[in-house]
This record gives sequence, structure tokens and C-alpha cells, in this order.
Amino acid sequence: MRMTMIEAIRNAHDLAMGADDKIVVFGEDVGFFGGVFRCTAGLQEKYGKNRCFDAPISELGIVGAAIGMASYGLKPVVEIQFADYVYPAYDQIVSEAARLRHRSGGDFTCPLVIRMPAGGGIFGGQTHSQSPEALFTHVAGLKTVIPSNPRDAKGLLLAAIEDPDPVIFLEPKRLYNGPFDGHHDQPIVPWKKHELGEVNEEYYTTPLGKAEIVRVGMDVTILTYGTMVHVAQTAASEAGIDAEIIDLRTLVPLDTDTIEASVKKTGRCVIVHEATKTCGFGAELSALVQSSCFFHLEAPVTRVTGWDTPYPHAQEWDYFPGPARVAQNLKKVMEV
Amino acid sequence: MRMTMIEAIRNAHDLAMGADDKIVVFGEDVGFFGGVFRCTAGLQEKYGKNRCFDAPISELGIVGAAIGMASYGLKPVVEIQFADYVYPAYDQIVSEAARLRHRSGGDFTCPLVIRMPAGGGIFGGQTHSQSPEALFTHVAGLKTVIPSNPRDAKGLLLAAIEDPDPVIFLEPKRLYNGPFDGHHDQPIVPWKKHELGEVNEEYYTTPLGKAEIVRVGMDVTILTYGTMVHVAQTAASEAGIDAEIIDLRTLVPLDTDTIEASVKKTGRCVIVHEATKTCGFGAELSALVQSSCFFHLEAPVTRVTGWDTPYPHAQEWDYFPGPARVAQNLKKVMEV
Amino acid sequence: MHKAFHPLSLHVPEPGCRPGDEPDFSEFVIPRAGEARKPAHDATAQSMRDMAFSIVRVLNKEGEAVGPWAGDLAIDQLKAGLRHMMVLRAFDARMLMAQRQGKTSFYMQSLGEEAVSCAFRMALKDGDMNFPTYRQGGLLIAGGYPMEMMMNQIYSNAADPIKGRQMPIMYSAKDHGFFSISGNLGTQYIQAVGWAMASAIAGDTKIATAWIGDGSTSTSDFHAALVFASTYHAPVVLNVVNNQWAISTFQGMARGEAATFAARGHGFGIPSLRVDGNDYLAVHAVAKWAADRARSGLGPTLIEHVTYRAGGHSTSDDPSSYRAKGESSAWPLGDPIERLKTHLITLGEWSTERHTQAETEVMDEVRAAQKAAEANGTLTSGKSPSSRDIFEEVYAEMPPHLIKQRQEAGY
Amino acid sequence: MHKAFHPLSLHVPEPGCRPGDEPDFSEFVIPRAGEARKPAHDATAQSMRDMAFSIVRVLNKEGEAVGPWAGDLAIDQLKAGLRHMMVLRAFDARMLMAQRQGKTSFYMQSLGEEAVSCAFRMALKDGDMNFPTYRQGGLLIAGGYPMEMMMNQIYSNAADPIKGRQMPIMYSAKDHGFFSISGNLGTQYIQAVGWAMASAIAGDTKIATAWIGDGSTSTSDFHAALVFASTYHAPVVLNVVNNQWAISTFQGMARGEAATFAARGHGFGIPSLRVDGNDYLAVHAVAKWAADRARSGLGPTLIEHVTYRAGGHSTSDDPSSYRAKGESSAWPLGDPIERLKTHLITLGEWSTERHTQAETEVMDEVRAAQKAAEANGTLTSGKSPSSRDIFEEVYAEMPPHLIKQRQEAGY
Ligand SMILES: Cc1ncc(C[n+]2csc(CCOP(=O)(O)OP(=O)(O)O)c2C)c(N)n1
Ligand SMILES: Cc1ncc(C[n+]2csc(CCOP(=O)(O)OP(=O)(O)O)c2C)c(N)n1
Ligand SMILES: [Mg+2]
Ligand SMILES: [Mg+2]
Repeated sequence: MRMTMIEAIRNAHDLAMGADDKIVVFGEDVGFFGGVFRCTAGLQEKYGKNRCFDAPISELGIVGAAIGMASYGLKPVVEIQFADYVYPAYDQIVSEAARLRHRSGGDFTCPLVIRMPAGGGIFGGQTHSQSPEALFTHVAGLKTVIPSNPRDAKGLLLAAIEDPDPVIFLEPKRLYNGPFDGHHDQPIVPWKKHELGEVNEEYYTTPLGKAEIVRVGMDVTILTYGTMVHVAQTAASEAGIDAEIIDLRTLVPLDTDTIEASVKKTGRCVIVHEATKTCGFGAELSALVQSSCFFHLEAPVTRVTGWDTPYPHAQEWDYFPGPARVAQNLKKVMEV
Repeated sequence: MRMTMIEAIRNAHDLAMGADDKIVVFGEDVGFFGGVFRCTAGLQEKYGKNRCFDAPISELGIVGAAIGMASYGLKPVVEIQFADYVYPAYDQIVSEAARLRHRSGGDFTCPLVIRMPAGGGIFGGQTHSQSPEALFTHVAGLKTVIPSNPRDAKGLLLAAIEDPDPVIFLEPKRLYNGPFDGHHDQPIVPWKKHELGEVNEEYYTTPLGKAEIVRVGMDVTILTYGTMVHVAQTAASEAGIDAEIIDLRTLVPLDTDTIEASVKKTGRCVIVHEATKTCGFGAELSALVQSSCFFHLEAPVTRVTGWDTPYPHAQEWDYFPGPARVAQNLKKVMEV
Repeated sequence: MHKAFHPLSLHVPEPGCRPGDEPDFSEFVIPRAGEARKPAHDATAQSMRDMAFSIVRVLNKEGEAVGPWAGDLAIDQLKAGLRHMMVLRAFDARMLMAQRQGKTSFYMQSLGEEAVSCAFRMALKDGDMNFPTYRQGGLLIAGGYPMEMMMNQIYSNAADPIKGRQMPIMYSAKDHGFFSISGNLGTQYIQAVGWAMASAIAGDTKIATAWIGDGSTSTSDFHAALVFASTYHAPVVLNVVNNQWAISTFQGMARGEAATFAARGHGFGIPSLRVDGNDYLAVHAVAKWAADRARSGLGPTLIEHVTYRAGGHSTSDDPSSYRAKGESSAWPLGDPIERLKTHLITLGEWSTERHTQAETEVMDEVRAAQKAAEANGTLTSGKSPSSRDIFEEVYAEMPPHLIKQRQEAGY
Repeated sequence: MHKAFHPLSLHVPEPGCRPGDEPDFSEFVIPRAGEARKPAHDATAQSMRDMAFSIVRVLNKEGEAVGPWAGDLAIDQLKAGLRHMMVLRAFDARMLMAQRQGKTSFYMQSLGEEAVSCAFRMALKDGDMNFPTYRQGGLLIAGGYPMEMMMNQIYSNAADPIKGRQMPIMYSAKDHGFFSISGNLGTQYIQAVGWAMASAIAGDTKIATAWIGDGSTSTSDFHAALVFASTYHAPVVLNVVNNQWAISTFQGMARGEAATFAARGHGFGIPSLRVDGNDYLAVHAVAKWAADRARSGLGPTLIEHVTYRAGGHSTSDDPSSYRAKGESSAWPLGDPIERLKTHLITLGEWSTERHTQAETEVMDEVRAAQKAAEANGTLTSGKSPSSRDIFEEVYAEMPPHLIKQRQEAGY
């Protein structure tokens, strides 16, 4: 059945809640209203206010309470309204959720999913556009997941819900309705008309820690995730470069085998993400690739990222690493 | 005059406060008590409770209030008791301090120094040992500084205080009293007996963004900062490797010229830091070095770091990247 | 020994009515205008505890100003206040339309809450600093900030003082005592306290005001602000604008359906009161009282402005999907503009005709400003801020890595 | 029109006395034992407002139990309570000495506050969950958790249930209703509320208790906990242990020298009261009252335990550099052990001789536990946890990158 990413996420919640009454869903406006992006619409009506409810505007409270619930034995799946608003909960995530199993010698655990819409492309300015994944991948004890299409969003979310540890689940909001490729001046194809909008209605999981090669190629490996998976595909086509594109899907734990095999084959590597460059996840990818594929590399590993500035409103498309910027870097790497 | 790092920091505060009555110093226990590490001892007595005072236990409140003060026109220098406790203030730092100048078109600015003892080596377990620098270096709008000796601590702190933007100032607490080189079973040389404990009593600044080559060598470049500067020196000597060691001092902005020149000369690069590996600042350094020195590198850039786990209590010395682990990696890199 | 206990269950607050229900404010207790006493400036929190559970109201149903909080404002000031609110409403209407026309990306209006920011502003002095949310545009309008500048910001055009960097209505106007608005709820509250502490440290006479919505009182910043304000006796007025709704959740979600937002101040020994936020005179009187307290070194005051968000939360939501139809018109405290208008008419200083005429004038004024602003461009056409501006002012001085990135970007 | 205002100045709270001063608690108002009324379980916050400004006390100067809060406990329970407190004190003394002997890195004692955690624990049931700070070891001792296990943790030895991973006294004992202690102040407070919400969601009958220090009420987590507890009527008892000091700052720094910590609950409609934290009977009675409320679905209660931190903050500080000499002995609520002992003697159920004998027994018990624990090693000698354990339990299943790092580490 064709679904938007929103519908796929909603469907994942629905199946999970139906299968396991330990699963509770809450966050700001997620109850009666069904979430500002409608990802939880219908759940309160179906499962009751005890299982899906609104929360006060305290991201700290939402995550802190969820940790308590998880330690009781429930499985909270909470929504942070925008990834840009996760910082008030940062202490609870890094000091508590991430370390509870370890610090208590396994006495207490913290199975918890923290969902949040991330990324730019919607004229959201600096507070509705951020990609904070690197702030989570640096923290031991967390897993970090970013789907790029409805099929994966559902499977990865169900896998995250099944996972016995805290999972940060970043949803590229620009992909909620269709596979945005960075050509902001062109209408997007809705997921309903796209094959990756085809989502099995049954319960299924997509394992965490497994990347997907979304385009096979010989000349250069593109490592990317989220919205940039689509931008990279368009850029490669437009540049006429035989790129192999890897959708990482999970950043921690990372599928290093798939990455290594590909870069050893192509000898070149370009990393693409929306987040700011310095200490972004691209830095880690670059460090890993140059270390594991050193003798296979024919050109420096190159990063195409958001600039090291706040995300601007009016100049969104000068900030966003769109297909032109990606293509230009692909060409440059091929020239080395 | 010989000073410990604590005395040097105290002296910097004293000189700054004496020179500019816009400077106010506050934080938990920094007033009457003079700070749990005594870095602000005597300031309240000398400058009064209006200029140096205790704060309630709210890191959010300390930084949030400091931002308000900075926007008024004062220059707050605040202490977070341990870097491990900075996360409650993380939102105020990344969403507010870091972006205020940019988001207001320069209408409001945020000259602010946030000091915090960081790093391990004192049996502090997971909540008194962290090195969170990468969580700041990823954020545009912040500068991040880490001194490795009393002389620099004073000069860098005064430069940070003069800086018109928010500066994160991480103090390697294991270096407060002497240049700890990782040999935890040996007594440390106190700063009073070490030449880098020699601190000019006058007001001086050490510019932000300039690294220092602390050991000249031909075989391999070691990029490091904080406590690891001393560990690396010992490791190089013990391994008998002619390493060039660069004390970065400022992580953002980074002195890429010094780094590039050195790695182009040696052809090898080892990065050493205490923080967890994945997405640590070492990832950024590795990405930069392989990109700018690609054709000069004879071996993969190697990172020696804390493990990707919480910082343990009893197993501190198995976690801490001490001289043996650094030396072993230096040898490995030399063998390529 | 212990008695048996029943299984527990979770209580989840829900508003009295949702779409399909009949709006019902019968449980909302509204004291009569003029009833509330006016404590001395140095009253303790304890001695005026009741005022956090009552509502200061000045304008009665007949449009008369009654009670101890009345009598502060001259006719000219009242007329100016009416004008400010009318301008703000017209401004909102035009900008809402501009957003619908695609001239910008987003808009948030103050509909129904105009008195709160417009009246409050008139109790402040030049040099005082407001730390607002996105629904206090009236602080700028009443403070004489040019509408055209506000529009330049909304349009992210070439004359936008913040260079297109932020979403619409995220104004910054230091010279007009208006702190840069943040998209992150709550953060400004403790910053306001810090600014006020700085004023006290510097031996200045200026005060700060902090603004927050009912929903946002749940944020951590709210607590930090109360702690710091009470500990250091900061010269700050802490305002909570209780407009009954966060986005889709009613104020009971943040309030726990108990006490009041004003009562949050009591645990900190902060004198706290509630005011009829749709009563221009009451807001002004309470604001002046609190500002004087702060300026006299008597420390913080917490004011809960009881009002109603008559419009949607923003242009991104449709309130009919979570609010009962007609709830806005059932709101018992009425409309702030209508009420001040009636008061002036009652005083014989105003008429329906003059009001209609003023409406036209105001609309012309807003239109003229809009025209001038649009000459500088809109988000989607005409002149726009430079792309170089992305890289400027991240730091005072551009560091090498940003110079490099800017070159890479080609600007 | 405006009157002229004087320059503002910053108020910074300071304790009444610092080193060199004469301790003075004359301004500390202490209600007489037996004076406080006992409200019905379903009393509203409003109806028992006064109790946040008074102090529930049961034991009078003569050692008699008086008033409506007295009478709950049988003689055996009182004797057990006395024993628990004595064990805790002896335990602390031994571990403090062990730290000084270099057997571990750090220690924090409960000296002077023993009644708070020991008495409270006896009002709970198996299955309830405590979210403690580092000064509620009495919850474990009174709950029958083996001292040897606590010591294994303190020594980070081979039998440490948390495998040497945390600093001393950061216990975790799920089966004994004791949540893993965090070094980050405050975080447990909202987690306790979440746990209680979970119990309610699951239709369970268990309740949670949250613990926080006076200084730590300034944290954001404290506010979040109050918001969530009041919004969802969570079955939780929110305890504030006001032991007068944070590290070097007195409780007025967090409290703003106004109201009380208990009064913080009023803004949330949470029934709140203060109790004499050095009065075993009072703490127990109040705890039981609050626990019953929670279990009956009546929601949260906030309890401020008024006590005194008689020792240093931890082994890392020397209180004589910031506290007046003799402040501890001047503390007007006395010593919890002495007071319960006197009560039992007054009842004719105890004597000085039996007490001395009990002290010996207790010390033997503690010594025996210590010997057993030391057989498993201390931080600096003997058996220790494995270095492999660094990498275990970061996740339920070790991911590839950690397997690699563990190999690199050579374990
Ligand atoms: C930290 C944070 N969390 C969530 C949001 C998303 N958000 C924007 S406005 C809003 C509702 C605010 O309600 P209220 O405080 O009552 O203010 P009002 O809009 O009624 O003026 C929410 C949840 C945000 N901007 N910041
Ligand atoms: C978030 C955080 N900030 C600072 C600290 C450092 N610290 C540890 S204990 C303490 C004082 C706590 O005082 P209080 O809450 O009164 O508890 P008490 O020690 O009196 O039991 C401080 C500041 C910390 N552990 N966590
Ligand atoms: Mg609101
Ligand atoms: Mg205390």
C-alpha cells in the first residue's frame, strides 16, 4: 500500500501499540491533535488517553518521565516536536538514558524511542531546520537512526521500538510527503506515486545497523542519509557520474562493512549531510574511511555539508547542500 | 612567578576584574568558598558580592542569566562546577548564546566565558571525568579553548574574556596541580617545579586560534590538547619516536596552518584525546588532515581516544588513553 | 494492617470542550471590576496572596473604570492606547493576508491579546528591556517602532534588520527595548532576569520584563527565572500570558488544573497577581505597579494576564480541529479593543463614527507601511538580503574556516 | 510624572553565620511538638496551606510522642528504627575511615539526617520504587539490603553489583526499590514521576518516591517533576531534604529567603507539608500519610524534611572553611538518634546501658560486613572488577565498534 512517511510512521505506532500494551506514546500535541505533523493521529482515539497523551511543554519532562517509565517496564515512544527543541532534554538523554544500563550494572534499563522531525528545506529558519545527529552519535549508549523513505521509516521505527536501549529517531521532515531532491523550485513527487512509498501493511522490522546501497556505481562512493539520499541521487545523475550511493539509515551502530567494501571498490568517497560541517557526523565517516580504506583512496574524502553557521531563513537554498553543490564536489573528486 | 594552573586562573580573573568593572564572576560555590577547585578564591572578598557571587544549583540559570547580563553590556565569566554538569545549560548555550549575534543581525551580542573543569584522571567516575568538547565544536557561534599549562591558562582565559563572543573554556582538572603525563602510579611534578608553571604576573593574552608546537620532530605529528599534551610527550619519549607534538589550545577556531605544515613535513598523524572516539574532535581533525594533506600522508591518520563507553570509576586507567596506549599507536603508525 | 488499594490510573487533563461541544466558561470565576484591592508597593507575597487567585479588573460591563486600580491614564493616553491596539490588529490582518499571498513563509498574530502588550509598554520607560515571545508585537507598536521595519523582518527583505536570518516575527530592536525573539520557548525568561541582575549590578535604574505563554511555564527556563529572580531580588516583571491555549492543548495541561499560574510565584515569595488581560486599564495599572516595585528595588513581581488567543496558534495550524467553534466569542472577558472603545464612548470622548474613521486611518497607515516595506522586497520577490550574510556575524570577526566556506559558497 | 528612582543594587543571600561567627538559629521558628493538625487524606493543597509553613513534630523535649501524628508505631518498630539509624551512622563512620585509609576514592555520609531515610522506608511497601540522592542510604539499610553489598559498591571491588563503574555510594538495587543513583543532581526527580505515571498507566498499585536536596530544588528537573506530577496526578511522594546546606551555600540561596521549599508545591496545587526531619516518628507518620494518598489515587504530596547536614558535604570538602564552628551542635532540632533513644527510654523500653550495648553490636555487625566486603577487594587492593566490564552493558548487545575497541584494549 502506498503511504507517505507520516502515514508509515503512524502505521508503525499503530501496529506496535496493538501488539504490545507496554508501549505508550506521548509528547507535545501528540494526543488529541495527533501531532503537529500528524504522525500520531488517531492513536489516542484507538488506544485511549492512557496510552497516547499530550504533554506539557517540557522536553526535559517528556524524556525524564519516559526514562522513569522505561525503568518501570513500559516502552515509551516520545515525540520532540522539532529536533531543534531537544536540547532542554539533552541532560536527561546523555547523562541518564544513555548510561542507565551501564551505570547500574544492568539493574535498570532504558528501552525508549525519542522521535523528532529534523532537517531543513521548509523555510523553518534556525529553529525548525536543524540536524543535530552528531550530538547524539558522540554519546556512548545511544543509537541513532534516520530513515529516508516511508518503507524504511516504518521498519526502522518498529526495530527501534523493539530495541532494548534508547534510540534517537530523526525524521527528515522535508521527506514526510515526498522524496525531496533539493530542487526546491520543482514540485515534489508525492510518496503515493513513488515506489518507496510502497509500504507493507504488516508488522515488519528493518534491522538497525544495516545500510542500504540505493544506487550501485563504480566511480565514487557517496555516504549519506535522510533527505540527502535523494539529493545525492539527483546530483549523481545530473553530473553523469557513476556513483555508488549508500543510505546509512543507522549512524550508530554503523554498517562499516558496507561502507568499506564500497569505498575499496570505487576508491573515492564523498560524504553528504545537512548538518554543520565541523564535528558533524561526516567527520566521523571521513575519519573511518580514510583509516580503513587508506590504501584504496585515490582522492581525499570530501564532505558536502551545511555551512558552519546557523540555518538561515531567507537564504535557505544557499545554505542547504543541494544537487548543484553536491554535483560540483563529485566532479571535483573525480578530477583528482 | 611559579603558579599552579588554579593560581594562574585565579590571577587571570583578578587582573581582568581589576581592569574592567563590567566583568562579573559567578557560579555554584564560587563566591564565599572560592570554588570547589578554588579557582575564584579571594575574588568576592576583593571585588565584593556584586562582582563575584554564589549561584543556585541551576546550570541553566547560570548560563541563561549570564546571557541576559552579556546582552545588557556586562561581561560574565561563569563557572560550571564540572563539565559533566553543563548539559542542563546546553540549550541556553547552543540555542541562545551561540546564535544571538547572528539571529539579531548584530543588534545583541553575547560576550561570555563559560569555564568548566573537564577530563579524567581523578577517579571521578562518569560524572566528574567527561571531555565534552566535541559537543561545543559542532555548534556554530561558539569558540572552544583548552589550555594545557598555567602560562597558557592565564593568557587564554584573558583572551577569552576579551573576546566579544561566547567562549567555552575547558580546564583539564588533572592538570590543575601539575603536568600529569598519565603515569598515575608516579608522583606528579608540581607546577611550582615546572617551567610552564612560570607565569608572568602582568596582564597578557595568548591569542585564541593559535596552536603551539610543544615538541619539534620529523617522524609523525601528534595533534592533541589538554592533559594529553603531557601524555603524548611522555609517550613519544618512551617510544623513542621523533614526534612533532602540537598543542592545539583552541579547537574553534582551529590553527589549521600549523597543523597542515607539520603533517606535510612528517607525513604521519596521530590524534590523541580523552573524549569518546565516535564523533569526537579527533574525527574532525582526521577529516581535515586527510583532506588537506592527502598526498603527503604515508599512513592512515590514527586516533587514540577514550573508548566509546561511559567513563568508568575502578577501571579508570584502562579507559584513560595513557602513555602506553599512545606509544603503541605511534609505533604502529611508524610501521606503515 | 494496610487497607487494600485499588489499581491506580492516569489522569490526563482535557479541556471542557473540543470541536463539536458547546463552549462553556461557566466554571471560570470572574470577579467584578473594581473589586480587587491595590496593595502597597512594598506588600509581601504573603500579604497579597489572594490576588493570585482573583483578577484585577477596572472596566466594568458598562464601560466605566472602577475601583482602586482605575484612574491612572489621561484621555489622550487612552486614545493612544486604543490606536495602538487597532494598529496592531490591522497589522496582523494585513500580514496574515500577506502570508496567504505567499509573500512570506509564516505568521503569528496577537488577535484578542492586544491589550496585554500595548498597555504594558506604556508603563515602561525608555531603556527598560523587554524579553518577549512572538505574541508581544504590541510592545513595538506602542513603543513607536516603525511598522515598516517590522514588515521588513516579516518579509526577510533587503531592509530586514536581521538580514533574512530568522523566521517572520522574530524581531530584534535593542534601541526600542525589545530583545531578539527566540524560536525556543522559555529561554528569554531567565535571560530577562539576568539582564535585570546586570542593571542592579551596574547600579542602573532600568528594569527588565520577561514574557512567557501559559503553555511555556512548563519549561525549565521558567523555573530558573523564578529561582534567580527571588534569590537576587532582580528588578524584573515576570509576565505570564495565559491565553488559554498552547497549540492544541489547553492551559490546564501546564497548570495541572489546580492553583493558577500566578500562584507559582508564591513558592518563591514573589508577589503575584492576575489581571484581566483584555482590560487595557487594568493591564496598564498592574504593569505600572509592578514596574515601580522593580524600580524601587523591591524585586520581582509575577503577573498572570488572563486573556484568550482568538486566532490560530500560527499560520501552520487550523484551530477548528482542536477547539470548539464559537469558543472565542464565548470568551467572557470580551474583546480588548471593543472594551476600551466603549469606555471612551462612555466617557464621551469617542464615538462609533470616530472609531470607524480611525479604522480607516489605521488601515491606510498599515497599507502605506506595507507598500514601503514591499519596495524592499518580500520573501519571494524583489530585493532580498545577501547570501554573504549567512556567514557574517556568526562571530564578531569571521574566522578562517568561515572565510573558506564563504569562498567555497562563491559569495 | 514619575518619581526619581535610586540606583538599583544586587541582593546576594548570605547565611546568618560563617566561620568566626556565633551560630544563631534564633530566627528559625520551631512549632511545638504535637501542635500540627493532621488533615484528611483527601485534603486539598489549599485547605492545608498552612502546613507548608509549619513543621509536623511528634517528639517533644521530654521525649514523649504527642499530637495527632503520634501513635502509629509499635515498640518493636521503634526499636528497629533506632537500630537502623545506629547502623547507618556506624556504617558511615567506618566507610569514612575506609576512605581516609585509601580503600576507596570518595565518600558521602548521612550524619544527622538518619531519620529521614530510615523512617521513610518503613512507610513503604515492597515493590515501591525510591529515586534517591546520595544521602538516602538509610532506604537500603532500613529495607534490609545487605551492608556488605553496599560496601562492595563503595570499594568498587570484584563483587560490586555495578562492576566498579560508578563512584562510591552510587548504589543501584532494583529488587530493594532503590533506583540507580546519578551523579547529576535532580535528574531522578522527574524520573520518579515518570515511574509513578507508569504504575498508574499499568493499573498497578505501586508508588514512587522522589528525593532531592534543598540546593537541588533549583534544578530544572525539580520543576518538570512538579509540572508532570500535578498534571497527571502521579502517585508519587516528592521529598525535599532541607539539610540547610548545599556544598558551601546555605538553603537561602535556593529558596530566595522567602516562603519554604514545601510552599513550592502550592503553585501546582500539590498538598505540601514540612516535617521535623530529626524526629523519626514525625517522618514516619508524614511518609505514611503521603504514601497512602498516592496509593489511593489522590496524587502527589510534597514533603520538606527539615534537618541538618552534620558532616561535611563529602570527603572532598572541609566544612570549617564555610560554616561556623559549633553550628551543628547549635542546630535546634537535635540529633535523630538521641531523640528516638530518649523516647524509648521515656517509654521505659530502653536504657543507656542497652543503648551502649547496641552500639557495640551494631559496630560488630558493620565490621563483619566490612571484613566480608574487603575479602572481595577494595578500590586499591585485592580483587577488582574486570576491565572487560568497561565495554559490557553500554548496550544490551555489544555493537561491532565496541567489540573492536575491546579487542584493541586487549581484553
Ligand atoms: C522548547 C520548545 N518546545 C516546543 C516548541 C513548539 N511550540 C511553539 S509555540 C508552542 C505553544 C506555546 O504555547 P504558549 O506558551 O501558551 O504560548 P502562546 O502560543 O499561547 O502564546 C509550542 C509547543 C518550541 N517553539 N520550543
Ligand atoms: C547538575 C549538577 N550540578 C552540580 C553538581 C555538584 N554538586 C554535587 S552535590 C552539590 C550540592 C547539593 O546540595 P543539596 O541539593 O542541598 O544536597 P545535599 O548535599 O545537602 O544533600 C553540588 C553543587 C552536581 N552533582 N550536579
Ligand atoms: Mg498560550
Ligand atoms: Mg542540602
